[in-house]
Amino acid sequence: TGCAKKETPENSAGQTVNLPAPKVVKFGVQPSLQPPHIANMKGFFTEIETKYNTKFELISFASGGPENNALAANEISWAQYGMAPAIVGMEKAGGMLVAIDILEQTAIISDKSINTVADLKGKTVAFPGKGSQQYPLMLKALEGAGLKEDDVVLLKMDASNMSTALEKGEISAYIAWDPHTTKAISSGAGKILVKAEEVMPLKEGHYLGEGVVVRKDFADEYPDLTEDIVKAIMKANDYIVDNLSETPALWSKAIGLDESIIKLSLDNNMSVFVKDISPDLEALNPYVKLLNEYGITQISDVDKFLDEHVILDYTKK
Amino acid sequence: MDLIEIKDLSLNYQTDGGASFLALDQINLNVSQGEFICLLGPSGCGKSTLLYTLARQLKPSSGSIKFNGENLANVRDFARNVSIVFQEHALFPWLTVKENIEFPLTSRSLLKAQIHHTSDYYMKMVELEEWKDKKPRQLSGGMKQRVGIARALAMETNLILMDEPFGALDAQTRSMLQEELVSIWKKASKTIVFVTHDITEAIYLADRIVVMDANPGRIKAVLPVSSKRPRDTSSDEFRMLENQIKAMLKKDTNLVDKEEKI
Amino acid sequence: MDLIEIKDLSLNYQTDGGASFLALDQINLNVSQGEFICLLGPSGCGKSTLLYTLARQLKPSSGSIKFNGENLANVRDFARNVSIVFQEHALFPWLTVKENIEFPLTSRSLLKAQIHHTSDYYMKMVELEEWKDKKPRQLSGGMKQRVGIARALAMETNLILMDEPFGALDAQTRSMLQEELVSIWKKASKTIVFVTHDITEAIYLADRIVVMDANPGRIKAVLPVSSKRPRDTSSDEFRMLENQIKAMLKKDTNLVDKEEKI
Amino acid sequence: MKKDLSLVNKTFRSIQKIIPFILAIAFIFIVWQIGAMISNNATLLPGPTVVMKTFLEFIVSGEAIEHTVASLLRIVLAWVLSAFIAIPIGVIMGRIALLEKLLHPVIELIRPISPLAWIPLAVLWFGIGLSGKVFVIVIASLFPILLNTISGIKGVNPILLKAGQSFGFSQLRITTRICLPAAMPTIVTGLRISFGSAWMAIIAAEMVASRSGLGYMINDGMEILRPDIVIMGMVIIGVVGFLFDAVFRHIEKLMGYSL
Amino acid sequence: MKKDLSLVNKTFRSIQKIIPFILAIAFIFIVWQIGAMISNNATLLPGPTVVMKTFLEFIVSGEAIEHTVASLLRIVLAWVLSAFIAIPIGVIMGRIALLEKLLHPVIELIRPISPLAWIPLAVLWFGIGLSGKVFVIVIASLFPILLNTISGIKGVNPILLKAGQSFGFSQLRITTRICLPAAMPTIVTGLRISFGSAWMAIIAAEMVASRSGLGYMINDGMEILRPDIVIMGMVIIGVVGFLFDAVFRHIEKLMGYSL
Ligand SMILES: Nc1ncnc2c1ncn2[C@@H]1O[C@H](COP(=O)(O)OP(=O)(O)OP(=O)(O)O)[C@@H](O)[C@H]1O
Ligand SMILES: Nc1ncnc2c1ncn2[C@@H]1O[C@H](COP(=O)(O)OP(=O)(O)OP(=O)(O)O)[C@@H](O)[C@H]1O
Ligand SMILES: [Mg+2]
Ligand SMILES: [Mg+2]
Repeated sequence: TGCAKKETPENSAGQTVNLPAPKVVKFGVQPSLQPPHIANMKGFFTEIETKYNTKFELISFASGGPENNALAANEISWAQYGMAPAIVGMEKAGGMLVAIDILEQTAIISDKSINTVADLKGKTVAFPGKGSQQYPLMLKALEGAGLKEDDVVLLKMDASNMSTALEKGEISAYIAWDPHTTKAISSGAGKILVKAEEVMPLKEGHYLGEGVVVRKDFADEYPDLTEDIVKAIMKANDYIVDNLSETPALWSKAIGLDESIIKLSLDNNMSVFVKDISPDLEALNPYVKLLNEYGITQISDVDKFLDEHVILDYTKK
Repeated sequence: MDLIEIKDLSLNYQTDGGASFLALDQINLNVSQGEFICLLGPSGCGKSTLLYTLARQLKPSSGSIKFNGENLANVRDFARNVSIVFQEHALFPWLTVKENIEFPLTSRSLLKAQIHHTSDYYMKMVELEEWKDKKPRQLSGGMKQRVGIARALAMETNLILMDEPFGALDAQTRSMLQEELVSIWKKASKTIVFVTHDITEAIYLADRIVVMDANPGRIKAVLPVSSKRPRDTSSDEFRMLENQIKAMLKKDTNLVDKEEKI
Repeated sequence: MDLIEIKDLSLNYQTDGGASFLALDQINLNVSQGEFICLLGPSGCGKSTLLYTLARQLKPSSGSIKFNGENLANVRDFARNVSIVFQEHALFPWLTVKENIEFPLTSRSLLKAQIHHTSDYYMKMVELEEWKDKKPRQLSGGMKQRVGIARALAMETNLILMDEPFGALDAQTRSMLQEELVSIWKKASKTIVFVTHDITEAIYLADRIVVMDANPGRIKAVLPVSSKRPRDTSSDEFRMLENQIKAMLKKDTNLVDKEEKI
Repeated sequence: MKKDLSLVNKTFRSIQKIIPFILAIAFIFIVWQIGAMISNNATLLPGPTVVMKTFLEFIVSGEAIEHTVASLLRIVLAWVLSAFIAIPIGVIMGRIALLEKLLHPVIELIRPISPLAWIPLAVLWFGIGLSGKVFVIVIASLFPILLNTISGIKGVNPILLKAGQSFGFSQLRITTRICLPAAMPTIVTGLRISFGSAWMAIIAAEMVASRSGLGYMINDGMEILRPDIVIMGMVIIGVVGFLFDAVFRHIEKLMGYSL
Repeated sequence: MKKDLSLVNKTFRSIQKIIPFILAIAFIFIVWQIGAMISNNATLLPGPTVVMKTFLEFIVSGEAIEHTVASLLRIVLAWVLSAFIAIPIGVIMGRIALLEKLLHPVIELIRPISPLAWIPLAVLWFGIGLSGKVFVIVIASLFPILLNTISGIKGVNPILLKAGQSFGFSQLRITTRICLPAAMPTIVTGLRISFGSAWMAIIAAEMVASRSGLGYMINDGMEILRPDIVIMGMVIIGVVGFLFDAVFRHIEKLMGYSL
């Protein structure tokens, strides 16, 4: 802090001097099709860096669990991950949801012999762990088909190994996110059994995929910076929606994923982006209740929970 | 015909550097049936080398060894003809005394009863029946050597080779075992080739002493010991022979001292 | 006044089981300045125990030891009064010959030059100057023992204790070192207490031989050796003493044999 | 009277043996409690009391036992398998110098690679069932047995081999009747170390895909921010690992004596 | 003439020494190629040629070196830190029997817990930066040094201690001037083993949020579906681990000789 800048950035809130900001903004991400990567590649974060005399550091995690760990330890102040880890992060790691920026990315992939979720009865199905958003979705999908958790053999495994297991016929289906879903499709070993939106249409007919969480104390201390970061993510999201054909190259460059897989994912509507990324309470509420019901969270007062942890203002401004 | 006839035997060790070391140079020696031969000499003179060549564990570089008139390399069922008593006993620590003695016999096609009979017989001879179920670690050094001797005897070979079997024992135990060995040798009427660097031991035991010389390993003299057994180590005859051999070895000792093996 | 006065000394080892073992029983012995004493006896008779009690590494259970008229426990700067030569040399493998000899002096407040001077002097005495920069592993067994002796000498103590220093050496090297030790002892005029179980060695070296007996450890006899040095091991006097001691020890040996230490 | 005393002595001494163990646990608990108080972050480092409560819950529900047994079964299986693979190969390598010279670098090249890295290949080759997990554990437990077997066989006192030769024994007989028993103490040490390595690999192995086991419990606890479960898992791993090691050390000691 | 011959001999012998290593690599490549052909799943197990191609790309881009160096720096740092912690503690424990009796169970209780399990606590205590990763590696590399130091100090030939006492040395002097140098070969062995353990823990350590290092490369390769990168990482870990071990063994040998 403490750096006075003469030239005023156009999108600034008016102040020109002494904008409070930490030296480094640590942002947890995953190597998948997340908007913060695009914000980074397109220089939206650089603008903020200049304005606040700070630095962005995108820190990569394999999954939401360790990301929440780091958030709880105050090692990162921002995190982008699946909705279930986001809610766990809100409950336990002092996080606050500021945006829902991916509506889809999860699907149940099955081998060719499975035609409906009901066919999974007695079959082995892989999921990435209880901390993932995929776990409750899987349970919900089963429920919708009249199955209970015990009716299938649920196996926790690393998402990167799921398509191998499917190809080898060791599991009949799995639930995961992109690119692990697209991989089985591109290799021909699997097909989309159901997409998340069919299981839980929560917002505009879509599922709630991923969200952005900021530590509450960060938002309290740096309200302007928080607002600008949310805006940068909104900008990235707009860019993605408007220039869908350009983005694969950008993501590929950012995370190393093969461009063709990204294209396939977008073409299949595996990842769905919309312009409205506000954390919609109405959409979120049933989801939070579901997590509590499944024992993933131990929130005592579900109705109040979201009010305390979601700030609508930033995206609505 | 002598039991062993060694003729012009030489042995070259190939060392790592590609060089070679002449450990035995033109050895000539005959050993007759039932004889007790001691190989005596300073460290490094090739006593063990000669012994293990007789045991067929080393190959001569040149020269010949005949065993019972036959070429040593061609002797069939060698283990039934030659047995060895090693320095530091070489007992198998996981076997009992009895099992150790029977161990060499297990590869022969013998009945269990025969094997037990043989081992019992020789355990009695070396007075170890009481200890037969003990493990080597439960025995004293002298007792271990007696097990080693019993094991060699139980192989019922004509020739027994011994490489400093009493080297690691204290003086008292040592002289006791020397006494015993002579009496066993008489009882069992074996041929023994015995390596030692102890002059007194050699004079006490041997029919003939083969005095060796180092660098290269050669036979310096073969001295018959004619006095009757049991020999009195304080007799004049004994003394004289002792001093004679000492004088013989003195020069070598000085040599060794100057070179200071490193 | 004698240098050492041992009176009614007893020593009990506490064993694990809570039992105790009487290793020294009522030892009485005086050693005068400049004397060469040999402690002789079968294994387990307490020779080392007595020696290490003198070295203050073991505490007497009862009785007293006076050193220069003073109670042993009260002697100040003990390491300047008593030094030890250990069996199997006890050299520090990472130090050179010179460094090994100087090592005990490093904790004294001496100048480097003084230390070098002292070590040079004693290295010369044991004829090791040429080897001073070698590590122990580069030396033969006899040379290692000479380093051990030089180290004890360099501590310039009045009393030197030696625990079977030549036990691990071969006969030739051993007799050579015995000769040297006698000449060094004369030159440096030290008091030496020397442990051995070799009768010949004791007779060759000692002014007086303390013959010990096992179970419990007792002094059986103290025999003066009056013949002039260098002693002739084949002289009649030598023989007689040898036979006398042998007879003395014979009973013990049989005892040990019957009990067969396990 | 004397007997009574020795019994008292014996009891006293076995109590004495357990004391350091109990003190160790007390020590760890105290350090942990202090650590928890300093960190002051119950979401990440709950104190011993919280973990004890979770532990009781897991004991009552049977999960604690279930996960421990599941892990142990996998480990024992993998460990036995490692022994069956490594001992014969080790014996052969120890006996045939040329083979050892050729294969030793292969072992040394593969050994530094953590079991974690093998997970994708484990899934590819052995699937996600028991065999996949066992493969990951075998990767960890194979080498200690193999290396100890080789060094045990190579370290057999040469005089015993000479003796065997002088008995007219065949190479096979020398190998099985002399080398193997003589190398046994070293092999047993290898087996002990190997069990420790296997035990350490359980978390990695149960990343392969599982529904039970201590590794699964820990992984899962991490994901849903239940550090009490994670730490409980760590404590169980520590204690069970300690106990097994103690048993093996005892066996090792007995072996050593008998030789 | 003689000198020439010895030079030829020397070159010949050092070539001879490398031959098994080269054969080992060839052997691994062949097995790998066969494995790839049998698996017949290029997306999961690419053959050596594919990986070599990736490797060349990574060499050209500098990433291969960058990741290797990043990992090595972390490991060396953690390893040095472990040595600085473990050697003094080990020396004290080796000299004071009571302390060893009390602390040994603590060590044995903590030792079986895999570095993986410590990751959440590492993040809590040391963050996701260098220190967090270093902590995880230290967990893996501390114990071999500690245990070897203790056993080295306890194993010092008692006659050397007696000698030191007879020189009138203080306990401190005996510890530093006699015990420490005498235990050095065992400690060096501990350091070697410890480096190996540290190296094996790199994948776990770099699971704690990182942007560089071989462990990161492997973890990331799994996530972004690049098995060629994963296997390249494994190969680099194997080869670098092998080379370091060889260097340490050499040092160990020199140490052994000098004693
Ligand atoms: N395998 C070998 N390679 C090269 N040289 C050897 C080998 N074995 C022995 N020698 C050398 O051959 C010589 C004779 O050795 P040998 O063991 O026969 O002596 P020795 O008379 O038995 O001595 P000691 O009394 O010490 O046992 C020695 O100089 C020794 O260094
Ligand atoms: N620390 C000990 N605890 C119990 N008993 C001991 C201890 N040290 C020695 N002994 C016993 O004390 C007796 C005398 O031992 P010591 O070592 O003095 O004998 P020694 O005459 O030096 O024998 P050697 O010639 O074998 O060295 C022996 O019976 C021995 O078993
Ligand atoms: Mg020999
Ligand atoms: Mg003694």
